[in-house]
Amino acid sequence: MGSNMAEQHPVGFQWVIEAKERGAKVIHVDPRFTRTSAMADRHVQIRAGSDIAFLGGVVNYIFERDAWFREYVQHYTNGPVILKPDFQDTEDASGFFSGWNSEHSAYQIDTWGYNKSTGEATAGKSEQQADVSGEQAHGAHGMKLSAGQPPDIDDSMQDERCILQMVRRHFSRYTPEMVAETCGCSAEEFLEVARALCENSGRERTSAIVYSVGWTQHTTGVQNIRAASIVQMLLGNVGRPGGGILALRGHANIQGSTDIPTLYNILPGYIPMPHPQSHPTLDTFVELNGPDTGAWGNLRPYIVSLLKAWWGDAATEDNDFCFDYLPRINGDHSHYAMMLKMLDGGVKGMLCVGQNPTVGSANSKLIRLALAKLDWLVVRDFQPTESALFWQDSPEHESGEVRASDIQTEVFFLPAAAHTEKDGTYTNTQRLLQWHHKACEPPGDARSDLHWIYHLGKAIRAKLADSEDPRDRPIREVTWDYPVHGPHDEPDAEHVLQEISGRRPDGSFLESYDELLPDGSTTCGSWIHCGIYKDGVNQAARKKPHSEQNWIAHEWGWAWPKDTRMIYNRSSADPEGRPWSERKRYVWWDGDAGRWTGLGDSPDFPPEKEPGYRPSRRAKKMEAIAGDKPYILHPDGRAWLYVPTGLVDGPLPTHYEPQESPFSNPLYAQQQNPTRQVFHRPENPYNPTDGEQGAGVYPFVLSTYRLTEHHTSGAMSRTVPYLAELQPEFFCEVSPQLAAERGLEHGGWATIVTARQAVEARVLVTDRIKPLHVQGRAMHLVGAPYHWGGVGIVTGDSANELLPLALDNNVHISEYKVATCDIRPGRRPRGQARLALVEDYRRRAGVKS
Amino acid sequence: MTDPGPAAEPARSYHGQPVIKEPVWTWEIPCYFFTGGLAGASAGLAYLSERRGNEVLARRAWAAALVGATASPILLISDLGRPARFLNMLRMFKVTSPMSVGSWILAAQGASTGLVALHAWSGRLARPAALARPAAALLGLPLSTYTAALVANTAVPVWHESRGLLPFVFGAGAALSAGAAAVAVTPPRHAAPARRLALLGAACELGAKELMERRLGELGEPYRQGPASTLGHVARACIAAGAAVLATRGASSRAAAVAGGVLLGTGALSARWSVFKAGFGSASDPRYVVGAQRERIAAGQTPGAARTAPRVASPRSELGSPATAS
Amino acid sequence: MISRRRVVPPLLRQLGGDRLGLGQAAKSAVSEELAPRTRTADKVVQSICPYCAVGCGQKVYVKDEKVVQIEGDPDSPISRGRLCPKGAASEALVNSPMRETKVKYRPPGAADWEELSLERATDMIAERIIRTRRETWEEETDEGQPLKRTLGIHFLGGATLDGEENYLIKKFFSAAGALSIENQARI
Amino acid sequence: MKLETIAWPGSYGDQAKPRMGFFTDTSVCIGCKACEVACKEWNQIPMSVQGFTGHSYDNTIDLGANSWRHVAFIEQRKPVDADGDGSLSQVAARASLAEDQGLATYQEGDGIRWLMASDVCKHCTEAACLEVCPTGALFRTEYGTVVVQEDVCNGCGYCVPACPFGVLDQRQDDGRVWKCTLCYDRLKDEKEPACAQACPTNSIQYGELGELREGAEHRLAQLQHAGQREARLYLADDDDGVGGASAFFLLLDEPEVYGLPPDPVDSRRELGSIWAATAAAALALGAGLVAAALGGRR
Repeated sequence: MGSNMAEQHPVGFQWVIEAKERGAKVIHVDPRFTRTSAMADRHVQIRAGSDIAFLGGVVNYIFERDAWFREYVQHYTNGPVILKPDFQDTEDASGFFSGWNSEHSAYQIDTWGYNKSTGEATAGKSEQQADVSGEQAHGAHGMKLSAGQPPDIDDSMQDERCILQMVRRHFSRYTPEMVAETCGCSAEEFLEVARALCENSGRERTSAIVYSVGWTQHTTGVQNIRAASIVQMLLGNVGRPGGGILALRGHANIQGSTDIPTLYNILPGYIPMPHPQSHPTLDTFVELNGPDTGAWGNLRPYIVSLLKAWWGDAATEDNDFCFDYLPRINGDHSHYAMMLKMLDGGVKGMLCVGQNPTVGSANSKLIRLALAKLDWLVVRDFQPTESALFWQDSPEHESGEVRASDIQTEVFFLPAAAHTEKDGTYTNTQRLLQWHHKACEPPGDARSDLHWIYHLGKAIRAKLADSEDPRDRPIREVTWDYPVHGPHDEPDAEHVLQEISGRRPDGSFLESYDELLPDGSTTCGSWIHCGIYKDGVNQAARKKPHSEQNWIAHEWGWAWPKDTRMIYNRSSADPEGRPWSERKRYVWWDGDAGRWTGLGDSPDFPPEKEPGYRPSRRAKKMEAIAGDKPYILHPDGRAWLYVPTGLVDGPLPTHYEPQESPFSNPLYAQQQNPTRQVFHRPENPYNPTDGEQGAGVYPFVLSTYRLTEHHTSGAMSRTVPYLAELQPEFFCEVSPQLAAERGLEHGGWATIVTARQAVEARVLVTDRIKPLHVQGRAMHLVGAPYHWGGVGIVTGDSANELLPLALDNNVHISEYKVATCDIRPGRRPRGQARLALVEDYRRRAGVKS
Repeated sequence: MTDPGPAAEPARSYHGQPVIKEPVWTWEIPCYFFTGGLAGASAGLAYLSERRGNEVLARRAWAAALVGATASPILLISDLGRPARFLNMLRMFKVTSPMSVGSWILAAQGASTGLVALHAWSGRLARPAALARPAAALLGLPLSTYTAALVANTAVPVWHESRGLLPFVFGAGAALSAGAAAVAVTPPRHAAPARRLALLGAACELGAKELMERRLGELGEPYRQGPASTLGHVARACIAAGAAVLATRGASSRAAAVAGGVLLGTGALSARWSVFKAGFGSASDPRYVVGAQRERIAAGQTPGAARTAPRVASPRSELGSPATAS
Repeated sequence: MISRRRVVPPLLRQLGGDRLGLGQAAKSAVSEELAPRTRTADKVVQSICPYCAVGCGQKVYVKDEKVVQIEGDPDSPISRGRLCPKGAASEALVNSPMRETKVKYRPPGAADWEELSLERATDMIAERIIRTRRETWEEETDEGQPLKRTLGIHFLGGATLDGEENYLIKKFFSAAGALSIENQARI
Repeated sequence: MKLETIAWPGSYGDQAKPRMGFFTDTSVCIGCKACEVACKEWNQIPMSVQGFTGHSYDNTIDLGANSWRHVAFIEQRKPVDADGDGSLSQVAARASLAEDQGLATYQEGDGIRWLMASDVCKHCTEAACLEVCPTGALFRTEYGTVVVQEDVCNGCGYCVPACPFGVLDQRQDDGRVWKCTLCYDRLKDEKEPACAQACPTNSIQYGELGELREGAEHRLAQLQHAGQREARLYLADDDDGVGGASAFFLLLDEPEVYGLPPDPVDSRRELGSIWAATAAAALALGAGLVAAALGGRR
């Protein structure tokens, strides 16, 4: 669901085909009939943005049929935990959970916690008032549980207030009929899927759910995935071979860019960035973000080792290891928030490194207007992208709204090196780090980003070498001496990897993060990557042919943490440590050897902790994790059916309509996710949604997506001859019914209009796009791949011009997958007339601009 | 380019796309069909007239043969994608390739005709020339008809399916061309054989081509539409008119002879063009290609190239599955 | 053997066992000596596909310091030597005709690019980062709590940067107090 | 099963290699076009942007001088719950979604199915292109494949209309004809052809023709067994019009739906009669000439 695997991950899809050849059933639940659907046993078409309703229906079905995996749920999830008496579910509060604060339009989550527990909401609560997101509320980090035990548990799971019952009630109205009404599929189709999932789960069998940005790019993105995890936990499909929830990520190192983040709110290894009010000192930071129990109980060694890696000798016990050198976050400083700040003149400089926001980000015009407010812009890419050329060519130039001479932004274009021109690691979608070797030198001025940042850093440090200003000390004292080689003084990537992996006091390489010390004697750039250079060997560069090892291929690359290929794999064995079934064995307890063993993967569990181990009342950190609690990153070692802290929009997934929807929420009075981020300003107008005046002006659902033949903004495909020719023009996909209704001609042109922009596309009329009957009306989908722009061998209008900014407040990702639009035959007007058309629509819809 | 779209599923073709490729040959080729025939038949006419002592006609027919034999290779070479490589035509001798065989014939016949001409002007090389005369005449015969084999031996339905008659059409065309050329340049009183040849050729050309088009039935449609049809009409009109003129006044009036000759020549050329163009129409429309083959299958003459019945009783997936196959 | 076959013209070769001239007799000198450029390459290195996150193995063939071929790495347990169209086009990506290899600079209000040396560009960017940092520095909140940051600089990184590159970027900009370091994962 | 061709292995004696070929199993083709790109990459074929065609996701249109692999996309509306040739997944889904065996029906969905198939030169056992080539530019290699030799071809264009599959075409501005070589150069190093190596789902299988055919029979049986009644092998038999081919296919509909001829025939099979007619016509012409020359008085 929410994934088009055959098109976006074709080579990964070989394993789906192989599984299918071995008898696996492949079901594709998606708003479109794609190349993935074509290969599936079954395609169920649902309305874009209705995934939670569908999955909630599955949860309800699981309870109805009593199909849940009792033993797994009881021991491995927080199903038995009793909740606070004052927690209120959306069922009781018409679409809101308890703690809604309409003034901040945010939740105060202190009622969401485990009964009789304290402190778990501390981080969450304070963050809410600071209006920062769940990621900054630090997930489980803040939770305090003595001895890792939820204080109030009912193992019979009969108690009204226990989580399992709470979940059951929450989804009780998600009946097959409700699913049909909400999603637009038939109840039978839904039931086939639900039945298939249940029948293929249990001790002997497992089912996997695959998703991609089809789930994340919604105002309910995180909760889409939460809904799937509830299904998988109830069915016991996590941490077991053939199970899991597979996030298929779209870029070579996008997983790595999150693990070792270029993200504002976390440090390497998902350590949160400090906040001004709550984290004045390292101690308070650790106190508030480090639970006493579980793997996060060692937060102090993790961050101290990081600070030592960054500021070396300057970081000492006395100065909190330079903890106060870290910049503080106290709000949403993510991409879109910054673009809006930029629009208001608050951001002076921007660096786009291998990123092309005027095509790849939503509301392209807003992005361009913001860029025009910059003093300076640096773009590093293979060629000047649309973003690098925003001052020279754009729809606003065409319409005469702007002239190059009006734009005072200074622009630097720096040519970048290709993957074949540098050493380094990519982390693939399954946390596997793979080293790629340099094949040759980059051409001309092209350099690796490693070269760029290292030498830029050196230049800045040189300029500040004798600055007295205390604010420059972090720069002056940061460890910044890496060996260089080659004609261009290329820094040694392997040396950087060594710093990430970490060293012992004697300078030797660490084996794993268990060795990290709180006293500053160890260094480690990213605790989850600790050991990637163990034994002085670049583990990521291991390339033992798969033909020479078993299917786990443990000697190819390296996966964090501790080279674990399947995370939480302790749950592939039952509480006593025996495989759930011979067929599905993976990791199990070897009583004679007194250790966890298995098919060859590293156990994601203390290797010698026997299943029967129970923590003492005073146990802390990993000691507090019982021998039958596989989810060691959580303070209670349990998977969370219900999330007491860490999310801003509720502990349980709830169906809300997209920001722009032709339909009203059939389940709750509350139409949209109340915590979603919307920005009401002239540059970001929203189409009226169902029930509002003028909603009918934009009657159709618009969804943007990618094609096999291209890559995101096209900067890596529209410039490649053999790819450009495969999908040479921007086209939209519509059903024959919509084509007839709007007079669209197959192969002709159409103009798609929203309150933001009007773009033109060639028309592909196809049966693969099917109108759905929702709430007694026909729902028409306009599909629009977004790869095109003004630069390249092939060019065209960009679909993202059409989208507004409407974000999931947990992660600040925008709703690319659903908006409303109108579509009309023929090419779009040029110049001023294009503006006039958009304006005319706005007027008719009563959109202020 | 657009198609009805999946809504109206195209009648058993792939988005209406052709199954086979149109020839890449350009104007030179139909012209060569004409000049080749002219060269071939003229040599025969010349040689026989010579033997009959009609020097006046013979000299002019040899000249026509020379013109044809000179023009032909020039036309062929200019049609090549890589003209500089024309000699590769003689790199091998392949009986499976009418073009290879034809190249050798053209080379030999051209050389013979050249020799004849050389001797006629310079008087040198008498003995070889004496051998060259009958050689040129003899080789002229296949030279006039092999071009039909060339086009018949393709996947183009309208050509391949008329393989039995096409050589006769081309042969007749050659006679017509040679006769016409000779008539046009020869004083009527010496031109009787040429007139007879022209009229005979005209009759056969008209008859054979008509028969061929009828026999093709539905596959003959390309002859009845587009450029092929127009050219066909032109050809028929010119040939009929030319023949009439020649038959009535050709023997008495030089002017009439010239007019008749030109008309017939034009007709012969148009007829070649019409055949040429029909091939394009036939190749570009999948109906003709698939249609003919489907009829064969329907008539049970062949099972076709596809088979739904496996040759093994029970599947062994370790052999068949793409997952396990490597 | 080869040399002999080359001097014997195809016409004669037909007489020896290939009368119709459809096989061995027709073989040309070039066909005889044809060799795949994977054989003639100077070196081959193992790499990883730069497009999606499946992480397919690639073999990169280099001749005269230029990539001449990129194909799937059969040793990879992830991809077993297979590639999608984008992965298969990687050679055309690194050798793309559109690839720009010179630094370019556009002054405020200018109508076109200017050339600039890499060193100069690095120096100018360093200056601007320092200047903007000073201009937009936030030392503390109104309540006097530490901020130690600038929001005047926004970094947006693609997700095809290496882990090591991301690490140094995060490390340096954090040291510089440049807070808003973001990437494709947010998009 | 007979794999011999006129020139292979005969003309190669002990230099002959096993006859190599492609089995393209379209039932697992995901239409990713990796084959098209890998082929163009390896063979350095010029780019050919032909614009948006509206032929589903196919903008390559057909095989030609600049596309030696072509992925066809066919969208078909299938009557829901139709019997026999109806939408198999619909029928089967209701029946056996609960069964352990996954449905073996491919490329079908709600009342529609999306067929994808990668086409390529067939390297026929009786190859018209090769036979009509006057220069010997086209030849049968020691692997039994059919290759155009770029150092010999002079662009006479005869092979273009001769091919019953419309595979060969002349490259503008180059003048020569080009087509799939089954990666003749890679074969010399026992490397898989570029397209087959790239193919993510192994829809394009490369190997010794004999083994490929055996596997294909089992695959066909497997699909037929699973109720995929429209599955058929194409060009897998010695007795078809081209004597079978080195590149053969498993299709899920009639060949013409994929743009393939249902009964391709090597025109050489009629060459005898063609030559006969040609000779007869030549004689007739001779007779005509004689008649004209002798007829009447002088």
